[in-house]
Amino acid sequence: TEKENNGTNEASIHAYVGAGLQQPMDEIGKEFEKKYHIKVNYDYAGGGLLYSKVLASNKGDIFMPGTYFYVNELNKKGYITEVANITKHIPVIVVKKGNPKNITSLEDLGKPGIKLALNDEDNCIGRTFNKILSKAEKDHPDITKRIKNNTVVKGATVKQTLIYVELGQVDAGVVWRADAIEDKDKVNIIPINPKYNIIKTVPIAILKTTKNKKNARLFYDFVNTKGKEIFKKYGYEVVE
Amino acid sequence: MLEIQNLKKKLNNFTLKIDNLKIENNDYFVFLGLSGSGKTTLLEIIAGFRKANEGKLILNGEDITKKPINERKIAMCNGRYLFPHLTVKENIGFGIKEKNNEKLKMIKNICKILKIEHLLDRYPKNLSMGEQQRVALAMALVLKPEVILLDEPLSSLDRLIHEKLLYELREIYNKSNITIIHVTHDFNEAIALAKHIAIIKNGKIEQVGTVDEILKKPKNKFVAEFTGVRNLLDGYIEEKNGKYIFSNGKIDIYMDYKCQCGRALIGIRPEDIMIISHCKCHYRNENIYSGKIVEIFPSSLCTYRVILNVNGLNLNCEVVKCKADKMRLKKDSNVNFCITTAIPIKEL
Amino acid sequence: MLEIQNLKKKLNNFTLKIDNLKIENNDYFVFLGLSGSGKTTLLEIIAGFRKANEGKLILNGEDITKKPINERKIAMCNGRYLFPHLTVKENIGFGIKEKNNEKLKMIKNICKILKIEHLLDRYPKNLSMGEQQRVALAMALVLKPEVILLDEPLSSLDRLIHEKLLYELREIYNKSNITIIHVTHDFNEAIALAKHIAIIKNGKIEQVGTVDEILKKPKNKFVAEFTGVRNLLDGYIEEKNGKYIFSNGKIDIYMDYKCQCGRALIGIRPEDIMIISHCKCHYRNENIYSGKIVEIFPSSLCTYRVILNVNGLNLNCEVVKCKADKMRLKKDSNVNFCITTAIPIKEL
Amino acid sequence: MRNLLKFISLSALSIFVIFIIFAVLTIVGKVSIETLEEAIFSKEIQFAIKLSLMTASIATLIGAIVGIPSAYALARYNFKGKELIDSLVDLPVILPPLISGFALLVFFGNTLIGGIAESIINIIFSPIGIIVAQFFVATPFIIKTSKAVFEGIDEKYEYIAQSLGISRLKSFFKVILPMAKNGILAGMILAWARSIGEFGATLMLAGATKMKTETLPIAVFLNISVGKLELALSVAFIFLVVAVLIIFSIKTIVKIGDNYEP
Amino acid sequence: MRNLLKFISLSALSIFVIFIIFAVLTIVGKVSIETLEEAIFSKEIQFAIKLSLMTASIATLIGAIVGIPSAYALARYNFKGKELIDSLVDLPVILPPLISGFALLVFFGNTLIGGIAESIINIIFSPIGIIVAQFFVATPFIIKTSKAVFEGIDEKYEYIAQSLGISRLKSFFKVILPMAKNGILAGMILAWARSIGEFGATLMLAGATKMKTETLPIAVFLNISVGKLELALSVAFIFLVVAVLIIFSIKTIVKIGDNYEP
Ligand SMILES: Nc1ncnc2c1ncn2[C@@H]1O[C@H](COP(=O)(O)OP(=O)(O)OP(=O)(O)O)[C@@H](O)[C@H]1O
Ligand SMILES: Nc1ncnc2c1ncn2[C@@H]1O[C@H](COP(=O)(O)OP(=O)(O)OP(=O)(O)O)[C@@H](O)[C@H]1O
Ligand code: MOO
Ligand SMILES: [Mg+2]
Ligand SMILES: [Mg+2]
Repeated sequence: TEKENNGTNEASIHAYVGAGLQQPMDEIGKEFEKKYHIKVNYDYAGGGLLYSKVLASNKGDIFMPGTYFYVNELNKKGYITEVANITKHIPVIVVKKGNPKNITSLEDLGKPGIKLALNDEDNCIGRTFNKILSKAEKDHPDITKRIKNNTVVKGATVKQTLIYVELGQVDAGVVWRADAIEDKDKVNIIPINPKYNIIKTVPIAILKTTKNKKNARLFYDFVNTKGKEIFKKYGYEVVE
Repeated sequence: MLEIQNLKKKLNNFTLKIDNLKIENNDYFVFLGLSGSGKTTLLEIIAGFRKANEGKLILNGEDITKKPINERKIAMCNGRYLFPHLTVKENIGFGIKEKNNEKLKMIKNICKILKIEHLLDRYPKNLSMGEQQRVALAMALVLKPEVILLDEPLSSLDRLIHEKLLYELREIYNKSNITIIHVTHDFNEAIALAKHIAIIKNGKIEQVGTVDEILKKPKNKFVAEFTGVRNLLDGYIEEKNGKYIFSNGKIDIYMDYKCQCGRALIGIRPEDIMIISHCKCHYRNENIYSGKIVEIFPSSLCTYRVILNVNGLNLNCEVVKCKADKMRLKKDSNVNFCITTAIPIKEL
Repeated sequence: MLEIQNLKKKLNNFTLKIDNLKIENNDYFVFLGLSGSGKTTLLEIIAGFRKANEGKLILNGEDITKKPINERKIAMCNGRYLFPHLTVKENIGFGIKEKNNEKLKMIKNICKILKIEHLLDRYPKNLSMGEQQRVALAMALVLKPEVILLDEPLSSLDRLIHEKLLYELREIYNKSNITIIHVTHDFNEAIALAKHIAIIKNGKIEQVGTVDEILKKPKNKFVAEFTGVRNLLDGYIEEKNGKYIFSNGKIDIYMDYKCQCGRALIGIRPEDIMIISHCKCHYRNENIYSGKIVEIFPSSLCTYRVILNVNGLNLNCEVVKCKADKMRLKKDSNVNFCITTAIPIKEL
Repeated sequence: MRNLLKFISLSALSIFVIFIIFAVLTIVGKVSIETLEEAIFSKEIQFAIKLSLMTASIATLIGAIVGIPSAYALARYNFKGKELIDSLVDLPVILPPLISGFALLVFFGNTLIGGIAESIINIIFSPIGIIVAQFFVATPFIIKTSKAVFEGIDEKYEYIAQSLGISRLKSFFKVILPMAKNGILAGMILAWARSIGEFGATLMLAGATKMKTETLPIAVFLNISVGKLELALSVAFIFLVVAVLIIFSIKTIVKIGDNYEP
Repeated sequence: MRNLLKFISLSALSIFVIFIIFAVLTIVGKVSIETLEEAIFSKEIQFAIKLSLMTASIATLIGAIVGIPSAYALARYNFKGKELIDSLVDLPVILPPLISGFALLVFFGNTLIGGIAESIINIIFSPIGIIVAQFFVATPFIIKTSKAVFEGIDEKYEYIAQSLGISRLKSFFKVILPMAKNGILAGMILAWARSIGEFGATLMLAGATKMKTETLPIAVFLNISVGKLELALSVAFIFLVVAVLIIFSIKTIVKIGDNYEP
């Protein structure tokens, strides 16, 4: 029989997790269940959407969006009891497999004739990339403007940008490294010059709304220990 | 007894208004009126389909003005509204509360009477108009309700079935205790069936009475014309030796009944003018005239309409065909004729 | 000329089959048949609404079997299908190609004739059934097409308007060059209007001819009954001194026409039996009988149906009311009567 | 061109259908047999298929139970503010599903009335939530389609049924419902289709928990989120085939029973 | 309870409408005047409103031009595979919008026929793309609703119109279209509502570029997905008010012109 989770059921945990983290987290969940016989119900969606859900439902135990930003927001509202960083989120450039337009650096994105897919500046990756650009502005004046001119579409999610690159609708995009690695047979990854790059982290937090602190705590600790190994296996750089 | 009290219903620029009308139990009551006179509207108010603006309906002492349709024990019958998703059999069985076997028997019975046994498995869409009418009739008749409402039930039937159904209706009526309220524009239908007739015009009842009363004493010109009077004469009635004689300067007519003297309107039905070969009539010694045929044309299966001119007065006269042929009636020929009955019309 | 050649149409267990029929230009042709005989179906095939399974339609030499409806110059008229979203005025103006002023004039004209001027701004939903019929009639008439198809155009009209419209139809027909094909189950309507009549039964034409032919020489029992013959007698006809006499052992009747001798079926219309007060008839010296009244009841406005018994034979007879009243006809009384016309029926 | 109307209308239909077919073919074109097999034999996808079919069917059924009488009320009765209520019914169609889902989440999670409902049957983050979300989003289609059909049926049929001794309620079931059958069914199929394709509101209210609240469209979403585009398309394809087959068979079955239209 | 049917049907309607109102109220309750003002006076939101209204209207119009004849074809003509085509028309409703958007993207970006269309008018990543996506998703509603209404209209009306000398095509415009007006309009309003609420397909095909392809639901989505919940709800609220007002006024205007039903 299905075990329902609404916080009252001791044998399960409701965890809001960024949709991009599915593969490692699914595996972590299995291991955790095997060990503690506690079922983990992952609720996968984009970080912001999860943030809204927490506020709307007043329910849930674990919050693990793709970026720290939302944990911070929830923290301000007093929804967080504990938080720790698990992995790094590193912005990279992706191009179609084989790199037909021969893009090798951030500067190349500003070349005429290049079609770019970026994310909206309200989005975490979009915001981060804007900051990267203003750092690069010092060495490459006008790069922001040139890149903006080359941008033909803005996606709402990282995956949307990736799809545009894979389908060849655009020549390049900027996404998180972990997302790009999942699709590495379809795209080439070009690192951004560390001089300009800004690295974000993926945190895990225990929610104040949890009805079973003990179990939430168990899972939180599990992700912080065994979980990091699994993340490594999937190509993530973990925060030690 | 069904009583209609101070009924009023406004529709656009049409108003139905019936002050007081009583329909006895087991009556065969026919509302007779021109098209657009409000017959259907009245029937639908009685059935509860439409709400009147004012007035009351009382059935056997009980006020049913606000009763739900299905509790009125009044069944409406209309061939245009058979249920399209049901077969004829299912349509007829629609309101029957009895169980299977009994139900089937009732259906079979009524179908036999109405000659629609062969249609039982058809859907209404595949019936002709006349067949539809008969099915509707069966649907209501099979239920034997207290009052049955018929909205022109015979109006799209052909002559043969019309005739048969007419007698069937009479028989069913005679055998049962149903009150039938029948709406039609066909006077012959009314005469053949009705005990009482109400003549309705423009939403108002012009005259109510037995068939005889209406035929012999039409209240006004409208009723007279509607009941077949085609010749209306305006003049004076005088009494002479106990006999009442109408005169308008062109023609003098002996009346049958005691009449009011003075200015008068009288009417003659075309059927009550007989063309005679000799100058003597079998049925009457007075009221013999001679005139000229102005026009002659067929008006039905066995009749001609003849327009006669006497002293500049045109009279409509109906002649049986065989007689007309025998007498070789032709336009412009001169003939003798007799007025067998002239009726006084109350209204001037 | 409209020719129908080898037409065949199957519908469920009904088949319409017309081998060869010609309708002259400017004819007033009436299809007369019981309900369910296929009149509407035939009309709709002529109009192009339905496709026949086999056969051809030829209008003035041109094969129109496959022509689109709107190019046939055949207008169908049906009161049940007025356009609900258009006012009466717009409905009538629907097919008119002329421009505003002219159009309005045409509409006004036809409305005057059909007495529907006061309805011009109403919507069909707010019309009574009779009013709807007249509007439909107006819609087709105003267009003056080559052929006009009327599916029971007078069937839900009341007596007065029926009578008036009948003569209007005659007039419109007389004044124009239209061919009218009219479908009805009302024999009187057919007689009053038709030049030619086709009697249709069960999808097949029983007899075609002028009104006179059909009345005087019904091809078979069905046609006879349908045209009002209510007395059918089976017996033998013999010639005696140039006269043809029918006999069946109970009654001997002198025939009017030259007849085939031998076994024969003859018919008598109720209207052709006259009850006479003396034992002499004005119109005939032969065919005088005496019998007993078995039943008598009103059958229409001015007539009684009387059932007479002669030697055990029941005869239906129609008597004008005034006459019956004068003669004090009553059940079980004995009377003399005369058979004015008896017609031979071809089929045995 | 003898029959211009036929030509135009069939052309329009062809254009739209071809457009749809092409769009679907692009999906099919991206799917390889292997991934399709992988998808079909995956426990997770099988669960999602079952869950989707079940929730969509239940939601449509409840939607019909609520929606058909509502449609009847809108078609037959006059009351104040009818036009406004009629417009309100369109709201769930207008609202972006995410917002609908959010509103429902707040309703059941943070309000008194919703809280009572939630405490009786567990709606949030449960399969029941899927049904509620689909019900909310799909019912307007049943209401609107049924209403249009009810309005086309002459009231006199009901009246006559009643005058034959049948109660109002029975006349609805015995006359109006069967007469409106085809239209109502069209509405229910639309609603079912909308339910089975519903994603945003479900995501919000029920969440995207695997083997628990993962319907087919959510499976598609989850696969897209991890870049498994091909698998996502395979799932979408399976989904398509299942849905079309079911709709097609319902229509065929109904056609067979539908013998009063020759 | 004299009129049980009325009671039941009005109850059902009330329940559903109250449910909707509560759901909407939760949205309203979360919106503060300040954020509402912020939203209303934001250039971006104003642009999104205009864009949404325009694209949804155009998509509905094109949907009507294609959909009404298609519905007529489905209602009147018999041809092989009609049931299948009828089911295919439901596909855009069934498909999760993200998948529809993806399919359209591939169609216009990566296939020959689509490529030709794309080279004539720029569809991908442009406002035209929004219209195409909305058209694809919303047209089935026009087709299905109109079809149901067409089926309810007796063919004889057309025949009689034609026998009065009017061509088939004209009889469609002069008779069938006006008679089906209300039903078609209901379908078009549904389609418009669906278009204006459409999000997934638009996001895929046209992208979420501010001041270019950002419609209201995309604005809502963007705001939600970055956690700007209150702003998202404000936008949703504006969106609701605008849509309901428009639908309500259309219905009222139509009612006024609709004088043949007393
Ligand atoms: N729903 C309505 N709205 C407005 N006027 C109406 C409505 N129904 C009927 N009328 C009008 O009321 C009058 C009476 O109509 P009704 O149908 O009762 O006539 P009727 O006597 O049955 O005629 P017919 O013999 O032709 O059926 C007519 O003038 C008609 O135009
Ligand atoms: N669509 C149809 N499908 C099957 N049978 C039909 C269909 N239409 C008519 N019929 C049958 O065909 C026969 C002829 O019908 P039609 O309507 O032509 O009769 P009609 O002569 O016009 O009768 P009425 O005078 O009653 O209108 C009837 O028996 C009818 O049941
Ligand atoms: O759910 Mo993510 O990892 O923020 O794209
Ligand atoms: Mg009437
Ligand atoms: Mg007919």
